[in-house]
Amino acid sequence: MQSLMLIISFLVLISALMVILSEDMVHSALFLIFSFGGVGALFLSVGAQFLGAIQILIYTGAVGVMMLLMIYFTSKEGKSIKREGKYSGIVLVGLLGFLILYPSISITREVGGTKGLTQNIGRLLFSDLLIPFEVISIVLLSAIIGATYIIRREDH
Amino acid sequence: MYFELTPYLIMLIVPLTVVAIDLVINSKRIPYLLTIIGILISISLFLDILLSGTSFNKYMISVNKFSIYLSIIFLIGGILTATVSNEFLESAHAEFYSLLSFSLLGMMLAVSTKNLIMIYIGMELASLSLIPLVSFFKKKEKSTEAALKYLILNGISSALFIYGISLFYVSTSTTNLIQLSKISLGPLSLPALAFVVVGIGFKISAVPFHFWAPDTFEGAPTPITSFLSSSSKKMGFGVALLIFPMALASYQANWTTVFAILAVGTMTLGNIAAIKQENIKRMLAYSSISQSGYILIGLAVATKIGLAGSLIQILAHNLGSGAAFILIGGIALTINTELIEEFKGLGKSSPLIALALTICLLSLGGIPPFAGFLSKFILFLSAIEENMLWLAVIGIINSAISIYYYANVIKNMYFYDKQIKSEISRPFKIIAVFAILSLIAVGLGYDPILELAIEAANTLT
Amino acid sequence: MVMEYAWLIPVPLFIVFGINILLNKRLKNRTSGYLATGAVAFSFILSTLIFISSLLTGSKFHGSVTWFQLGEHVIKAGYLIDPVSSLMLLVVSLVSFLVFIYSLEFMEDDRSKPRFFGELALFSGSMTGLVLADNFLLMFIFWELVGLCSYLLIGFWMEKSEAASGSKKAFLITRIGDILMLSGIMLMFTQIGSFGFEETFNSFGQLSGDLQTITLLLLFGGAVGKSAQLPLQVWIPDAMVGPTPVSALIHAATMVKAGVYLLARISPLLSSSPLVTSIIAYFGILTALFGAYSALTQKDIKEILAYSTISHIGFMVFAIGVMGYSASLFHLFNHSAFKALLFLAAGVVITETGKHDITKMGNFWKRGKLVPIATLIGCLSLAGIPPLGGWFSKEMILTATMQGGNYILVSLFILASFLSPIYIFRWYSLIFSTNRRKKVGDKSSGYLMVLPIVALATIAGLAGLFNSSFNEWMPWSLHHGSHAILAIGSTLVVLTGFTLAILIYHLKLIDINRIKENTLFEILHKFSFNALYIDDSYTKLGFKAFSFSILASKFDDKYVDGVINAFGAFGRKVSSKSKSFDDIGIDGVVNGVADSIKFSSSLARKIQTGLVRDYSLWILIGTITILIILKISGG
Amino acid sequence: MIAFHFLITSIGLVLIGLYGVITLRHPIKILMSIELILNAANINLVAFSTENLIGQGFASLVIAISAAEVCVGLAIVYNLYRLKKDIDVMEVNALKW
Repeated sequence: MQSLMLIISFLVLISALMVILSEDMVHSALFLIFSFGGVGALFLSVGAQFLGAIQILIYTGAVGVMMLLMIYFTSKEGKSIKREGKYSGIVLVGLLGFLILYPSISITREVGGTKGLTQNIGRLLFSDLLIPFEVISIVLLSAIIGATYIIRREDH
Repeated sequence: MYFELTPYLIMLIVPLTVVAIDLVINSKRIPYLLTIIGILISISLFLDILLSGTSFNKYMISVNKFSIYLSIIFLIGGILTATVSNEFLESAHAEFYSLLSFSLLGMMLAVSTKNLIMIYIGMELASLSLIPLVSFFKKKEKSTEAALKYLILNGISSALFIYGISLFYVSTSTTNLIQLSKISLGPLSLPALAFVVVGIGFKISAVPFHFWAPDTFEGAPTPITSFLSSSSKKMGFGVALLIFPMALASYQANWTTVFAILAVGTMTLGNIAAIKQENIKRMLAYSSISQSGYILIGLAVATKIGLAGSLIQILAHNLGSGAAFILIGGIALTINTELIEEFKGLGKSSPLIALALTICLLSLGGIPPFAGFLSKFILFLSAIEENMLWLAVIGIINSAISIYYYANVIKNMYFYDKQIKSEISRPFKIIAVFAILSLIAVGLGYDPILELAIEAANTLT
Repeated sequence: MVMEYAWLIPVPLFIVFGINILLNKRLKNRTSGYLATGAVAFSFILSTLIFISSLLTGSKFHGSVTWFQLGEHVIKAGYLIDPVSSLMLLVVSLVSFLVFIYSLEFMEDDRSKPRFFGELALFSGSMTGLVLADNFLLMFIFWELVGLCSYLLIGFWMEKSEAASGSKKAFLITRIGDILMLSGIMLMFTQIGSFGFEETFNSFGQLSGDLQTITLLLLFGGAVGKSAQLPLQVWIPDAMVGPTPVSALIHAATMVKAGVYLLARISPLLSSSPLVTSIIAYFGILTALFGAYSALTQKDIKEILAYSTISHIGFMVFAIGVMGYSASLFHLFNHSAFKALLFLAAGVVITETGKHDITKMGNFWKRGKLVPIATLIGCLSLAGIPPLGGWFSKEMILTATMQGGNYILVSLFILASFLSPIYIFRWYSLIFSTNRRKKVGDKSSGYLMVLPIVALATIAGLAGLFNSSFNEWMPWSLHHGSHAILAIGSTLVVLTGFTLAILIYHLKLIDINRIKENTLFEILHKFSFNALYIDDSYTKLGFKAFSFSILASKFDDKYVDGVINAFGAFGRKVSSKSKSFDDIGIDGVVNGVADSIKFSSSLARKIQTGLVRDYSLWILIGTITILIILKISGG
Repeated sequence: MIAFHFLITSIGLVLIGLYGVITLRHPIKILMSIELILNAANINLVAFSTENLIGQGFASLVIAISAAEVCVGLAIVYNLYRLKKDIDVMEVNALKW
């Protein structure tokens, strides 16, 4: 189990890297979906079943497909945009990585334990997280209003 | 029992009604009036809660003097924007006003809580509603570019912010600010702090996270620029005031240094960059950045007086900058340009607007007897009291530099005898009168406001 | 008690300001002037009543209300009437009243009359507010407001480019003083916990000696900026581009005295610090000498008076420094009368001849006798010829100096008072002397312009009579007459100067051109004409100290792009539009500072490349920096 | 199961996301990078919710919000494409200085 998880983590990171590195937009999107799926698997491995499910549903299903769709809408054939400042980026990101990784080595907490079953999460969402959960619906509504306004063609 | 939640409910019901009515009647006036009435009711409900002295603390919502003070400030920014928006819009009024109300609701929620989850969701609601508003003139490239910059940079910084929160959760298993203050954060505390500072630094446009501000402020529709400066930015400060003094008190030595350095950089860079601007909107955007620097002084000092000073400066900047953007929007509508050069002769052709703009600018420049002077004075005092004389001195020098470019606008308005045609419509005049009265009232130390600010600051520690 | 209503004095003036600015278009030009004059007349009458009641009863009044609360500190606001403030109130409202009347005619043809009178009313209101204030914070608020009005009014005729630069210079340089003063006030508040004068005076002694000195020096810095003392005097000569009534009211009679008033107000604090008072005394006397010396050779009719103002305020500051507070205030009163008079007379001359250069004037005596005679009284008073007011106040200052017993100061003072008659009678002779046969214009001034001049001449002529009752009324007593020989000596020195000036400029018995051929005199002349080159050296210093500006003008593009490349864009060429540095036309220190700020401004602008990628790079850099700062700071 | 490798995964995702944000030029790919950072936060929130479920609940909300963000973001990008027919962020710099 442990080694399986390590392999999944590794795959998640590799495919995340490929999102950045691959020249083809569609490949990027597919790697992104793959990476999302891997994260979902990681969720399942710590017993967060509900989260694992919606991770796959929303990310791979909704977000990934939306990205792909938009790529088809906006891309021109044969045109690929190169990256900028590759090496300075690596230096800076590496520096930040060092600064975060160094203190995190000493973290020795256990993970997993509580079962993220759907009913447990549901109970939580309707008690402690009630208002944030309701507000999420407003966030979605406002995003829909905003996005449809911008996408909409004005015919007059 | 849930009376304290009514102002929030109003700001939820109003946009929903606006959207629902729009499905039936396509009207210009209904969304406009409904929104303004809704905001006014919401403000009066808040005042009512304030007078009755009750507070609410349940379901991650916490309504107290601090949250009411800031919520009213957001609502004032919202009403400034809403009052004049119809002058700028051609279509899609319902979308505009409902997004505005949603954004206001998000801001109010972000400061009316003691939980990081609610803070994050409130901030996201506010900014996700603001992005379409920034690109509301969707046929204009500038507007879309402004929105793209805001979208990407807001996305990055809020992602880093939530990552910081997740690191807090890794260390403490809680997102509640009060519990957070009792638990040691462990080795991951500093990266977590840094990410949270970045997330907030973006919202308050602190240097070097300020780059979006001038571009977005210039490209956005002017009422939204005003809203970004007067309310959205203040939400960032509200969140900072909520998180740092209370939850992270044990790391005060660390973050006060960071805020002091940010304050110096923000004040200075904003001021210096403003000097050479020719577009008044862009100049005010830089000035708005430098004003954020002054607010940061209060956080760097982190005493009661300092935090109260920050809160008063938030109010002063909300009124001064918000009204100034609205007024230049009104002027730009009639003379069709935003160049400072073209403001010549305005003092003669529309004296009320010119006077109000002058007072706004003088207040921003910290000239007595206007609001900006009092707030800066309190901030500098608090810095001196905490033996941070250097910070106060830099602040004073900066406010002296800022006079230079504000005076340039005033000079252009008053000292030239040029005939320009400017017929400025009534909503702008209302804003002008409101700005003059409120800036003088706050500047002369109208006691209830100051008292509220100080009590609000007291709830923070 | 009339004193209780003192707070009413500024109110009508503020109302008139509001009316004039808001109803700009709808108001008739004439009406705006009458409104303002009416308001100032009310203030004048009230001030006079207060002055009389203070003079007769010698009583004080202090009214105050709670202003706001700041934590545990309760900030109060109120007004304080005592001999000092009632005297100052009278001076301000009297000169304002006369200048307003004068302006009714002087500004007759100006199209922006409502704006002029509105701003003038705001000035008078703020100035009376400054005088009435009972605490430092309130005083500072009005202090800034009068500075703002001064800025607005210097630049009133914006068509002239000098007006723009002059007003900017005045504003920026006086702000240096304001910053010092504000720092002083804040420092004091953090130690004492109150802004009120009385509370401060009571508990100032508890502060440590160094802190006392620093605070007092900071406050003195404020006075230096406002009252145009060395080394911040450079703005006054340039401020003369404003309308003449403005020069008379703001830059001679009232606002520039605010510094002296502040020093007189804090006299209880000054008395305890001999170091600070001696610094003040030396600054004052050096300014007096500098002003008088520079006034000797100027050509502009108003600039001579401006340097003279610098010099005489120097005398007042000097008098404060030697603890002759009542002498200082008496000189303040006299100076307000005669200098306003001279400026108004200069205004008459300028409107009638249309010229500013006095070397091209003459024979003005021919045009009606009233103005020349009135001006003569003013000049005699300024020169310190007995028995006019100026002589009495100079004698009082001398007495105070003698009590200090510092003979360096005494001799410097006598030297400075030797120069006064020379420059002022050069001024007078070149304009009025019948020996200079120059053509005089045929425009003539109406009674509204002549009357205030005559009124001021009367005051200047009679002021000397009240010198002993004035001395008794003031809270500080000054013993007279212990140094009779010196008094007579100094008077003789002044008379010598007077005679010399008459011989050279009126009777032309001594040929000034022959003296000028002497090399030494030539150098002296040059230095005087250029006001010791202080202004120019500021320019050079400014440029050197901020070598940025040189880089800016030469290597703008190269340098900025270099920095950008190094910092932000990591080797990518930024396509930048080069912007040439616009010549802003301010000289002196302002130029240096402004240029370097503008250069950094263009630097700051160019970091703003407009590219999202660069911005996100900055976010990353910022994150790393903050993380490092967090690690370094704290434990 | 030890926590370390979850933390490493999440930090790795953040760094990769940040690297993408500062080097990529296509706005949709930048949005993808931002999603990676959000996922990193979610890994932390879910994996370390040992004592309570708040972390998991919060993560579910974050997922919804990120979907909303993508929705708005793609709308803006599409509008940009409609106006300019070119969506290289290096070409979008009309607003500067």
